[in-house]
Amino acid sequence: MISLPFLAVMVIISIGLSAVIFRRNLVKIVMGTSIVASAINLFIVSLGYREGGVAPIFTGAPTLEMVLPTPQALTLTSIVIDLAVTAMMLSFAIIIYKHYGSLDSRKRRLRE
Amino acid sequence: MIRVKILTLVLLFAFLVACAVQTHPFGKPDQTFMDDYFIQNGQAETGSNNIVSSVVFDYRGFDTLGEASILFAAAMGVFLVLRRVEK
Amino acid sequence: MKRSSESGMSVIVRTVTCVAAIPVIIFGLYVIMHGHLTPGGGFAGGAIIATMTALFIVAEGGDAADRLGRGMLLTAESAGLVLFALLAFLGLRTTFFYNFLANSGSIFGTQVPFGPNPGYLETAGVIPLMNLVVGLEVFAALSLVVIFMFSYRREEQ
Amino acid sequence: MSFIVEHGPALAIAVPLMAAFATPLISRAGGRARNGVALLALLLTECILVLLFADVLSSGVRVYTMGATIPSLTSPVGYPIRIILEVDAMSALMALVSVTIALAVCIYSMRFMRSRDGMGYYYALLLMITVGMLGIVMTGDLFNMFVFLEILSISSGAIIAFYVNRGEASEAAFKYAVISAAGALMVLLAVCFLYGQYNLLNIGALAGVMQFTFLDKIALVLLVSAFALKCGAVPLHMWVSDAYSEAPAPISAALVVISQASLYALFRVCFTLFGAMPVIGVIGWFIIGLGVLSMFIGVTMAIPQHDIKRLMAYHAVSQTGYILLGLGVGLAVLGNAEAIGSFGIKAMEGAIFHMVNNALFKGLLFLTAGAIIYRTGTRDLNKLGGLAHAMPVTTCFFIIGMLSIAGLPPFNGFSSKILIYESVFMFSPVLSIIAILVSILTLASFVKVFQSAFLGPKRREYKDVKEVPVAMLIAMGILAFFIILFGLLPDLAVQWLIEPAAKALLSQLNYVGAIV
Repeated sequence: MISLPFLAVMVIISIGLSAVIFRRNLVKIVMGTSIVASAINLFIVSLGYREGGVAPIFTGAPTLEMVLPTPQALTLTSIVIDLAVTAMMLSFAIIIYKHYGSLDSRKRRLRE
Repeated sequence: MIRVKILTLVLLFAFLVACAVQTHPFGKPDQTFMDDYFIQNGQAETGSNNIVSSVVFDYRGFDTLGEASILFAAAMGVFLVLRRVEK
Repeated sequence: MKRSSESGMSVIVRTVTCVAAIPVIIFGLYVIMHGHLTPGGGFAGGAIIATMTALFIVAEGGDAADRLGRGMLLTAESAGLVLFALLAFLGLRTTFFYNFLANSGSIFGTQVPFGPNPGYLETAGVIPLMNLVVGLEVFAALSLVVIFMFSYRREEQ
Repeated sequence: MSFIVEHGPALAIAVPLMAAFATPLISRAGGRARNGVALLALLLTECILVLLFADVLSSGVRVYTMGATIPSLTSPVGYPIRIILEVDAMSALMALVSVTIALAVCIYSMRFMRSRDGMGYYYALLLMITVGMLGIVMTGDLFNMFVFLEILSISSGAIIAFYVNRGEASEAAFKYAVISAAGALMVLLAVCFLYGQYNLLNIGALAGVMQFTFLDKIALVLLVSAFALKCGAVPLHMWVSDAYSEAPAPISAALVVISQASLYALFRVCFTLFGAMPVIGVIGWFIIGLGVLSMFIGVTMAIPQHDIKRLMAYHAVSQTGYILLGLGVGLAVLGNAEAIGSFGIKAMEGAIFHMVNNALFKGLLFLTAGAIIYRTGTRDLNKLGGLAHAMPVTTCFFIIGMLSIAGLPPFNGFSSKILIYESVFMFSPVLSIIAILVSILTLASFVKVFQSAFLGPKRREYKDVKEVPVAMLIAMGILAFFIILFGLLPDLAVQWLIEPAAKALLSQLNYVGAIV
């Protein structure tokens, strides 16, 4: 029995991976890793969903049936990490563009 | 070459779908004791209505320190890489 | 040679940016300060305020990136992190990261009843303070990253 | 004193972290103050870790629960709810080695990198690298390990691209960043699988309840491949040569320890998290395979190189292979108490000793390569020559490192390699013979470097070359001192440092028992 949200996560991971594997443009490789990271964030959040649950916040909560809080905290951490990694890789891409005038990974030693 | 890549991708996808099949059904986690502890006692122990906040800054505060320092490291890295260099 | 992205966008965009700045910053501060009561917190709020920096640079053009105080932002970033670590250190009488203000009766130390409630600002111990310093750090770090990336591109031309 | 020991795990991470945060502020007060603070922070961390190590040796595993009412309150309701730092002898040893190398790198950088700009960022990132290494080796929480792995990847990736004027450096950094991101995402996915099933994130608690379902095995595969990727074992070594050779020389030395931290994570996962799995021996064989491939391919790719740092980078791959071989043998016979007693523990001791020694001699060799670059400005062995006349002390340090990496007595590489040879021979003679062969090839390769860089007549273009500044010599001297110390007193080193670490890695129950 497969759940649709998990299947969707796996499809998005594959999309990201295909960008990393097939694309030659460095910015698209960065986008691919970012997509994979987002898909995994989605996976963490959907792991912690409980049917009928509300966000684990007591301010004006309609019910005490709540989804799991830890995955949301982990997702917060992993979003920020993904942001930092993306910023770092983009600045490398900027430098590479400055040196070679191109973002194509085939022009140099760099292969995937 | 392109065939090898497509084959790799298909294999990876099959592998990931196999993992998704094995995961618990959506909306029905197998075990929830740790998170139930947070929901039951988080408000009393930390005084925060937002349980996610209490997990982020209290129960798993060290992760958050690491996370903030990752942002710091990334900022330092961006400045280092994009600094003005006299040739 | 100046491109349109160098000298900024039209006067409509610039005016709207200035008008939008106040509500956006206030909303960011609200998200930071209510991090322990409503969804959000230091990271989200800091990012909201940092979008203003990006919007400002886009609207005002490249020269604006140089006018923003980098030194001050760098200080703010470091100060935010040092204060965050310091708050963790202050709990060291019991353990590192101990929430020494929660339920203590002093600042942010009001006891909170279990179950749904309308939300009281004076609760949660060090969590609001940590939200505040993290918000400062995230705002400064993201703004600096945006500024550096933008002005680097300009210098190369 | 007892306060420091009790809060030692947290303080050891927090002190360099605090210094890193403050570095941009202190840089305003001048380079001297900044260097002083960085050095002071590392010295303080070193002191804390020495105390912690002594305490762990005498009283066993030390746990530290972040934010609990008392540090040892790990599971208030039967399972851990907070992040727990867990320091056993293995963690403490690795932390000690990491900080020692970081200290040497810091002292070395003070002169080596002096005339460069952007030094405030450099020192902040160097301290962040130290934090990342310490975090990985001391944390007892799987997600926390991922966070520290990312700290390590981002800060080392940025610092590899230090020479932004060279396109190759940014290329190497980009490659390293993509590889690290891929590895870290694999770790994160594995953490998700484990969390989804057991609702736990603590390594010890997870090891206690592990059912070894299909998803657990997937998680094991993901974790092993991610950490093998990060430590540069052979099929996944494509980033190593670029990253090591393009980074500033002191950072190349630090990168060696970064690989050691990944190796530590690999073995913590295999021995502790999955130590009770019935088919863990298969993973052991897999790691042996990686090790043999790394040893052999690393050294054969090193021989034709004529860029001194690229050559040393391939040797780093090759030396990683020895460590993987030794610990793989330990893992392959993990379920078999008799085999563990007769040769398994010896193989693991050899591997852990080699991990320490590798950090020392590889670090020393990269620092001597840095010294050569500092004075001559080239990395090409064909353009070098006759430096022994001008740089006698560096030459001595290079000889020490060379003989040590080749496993010649009386240096420390010999003591650890002989342990690996003996024990692996009892497991499978062929593997042992390959290891000895690789050692000979290593010696041949380094003799070539020595001959072309240091021997021969003095070259005209290097007539102004003189000995490197004293700070760089001190940094190299620290490492050389430990190499000779461990070489002359291998029995004491094994007895006091290595054996507790190997036993800690094998005694999964102690690690789990400290938590629940």
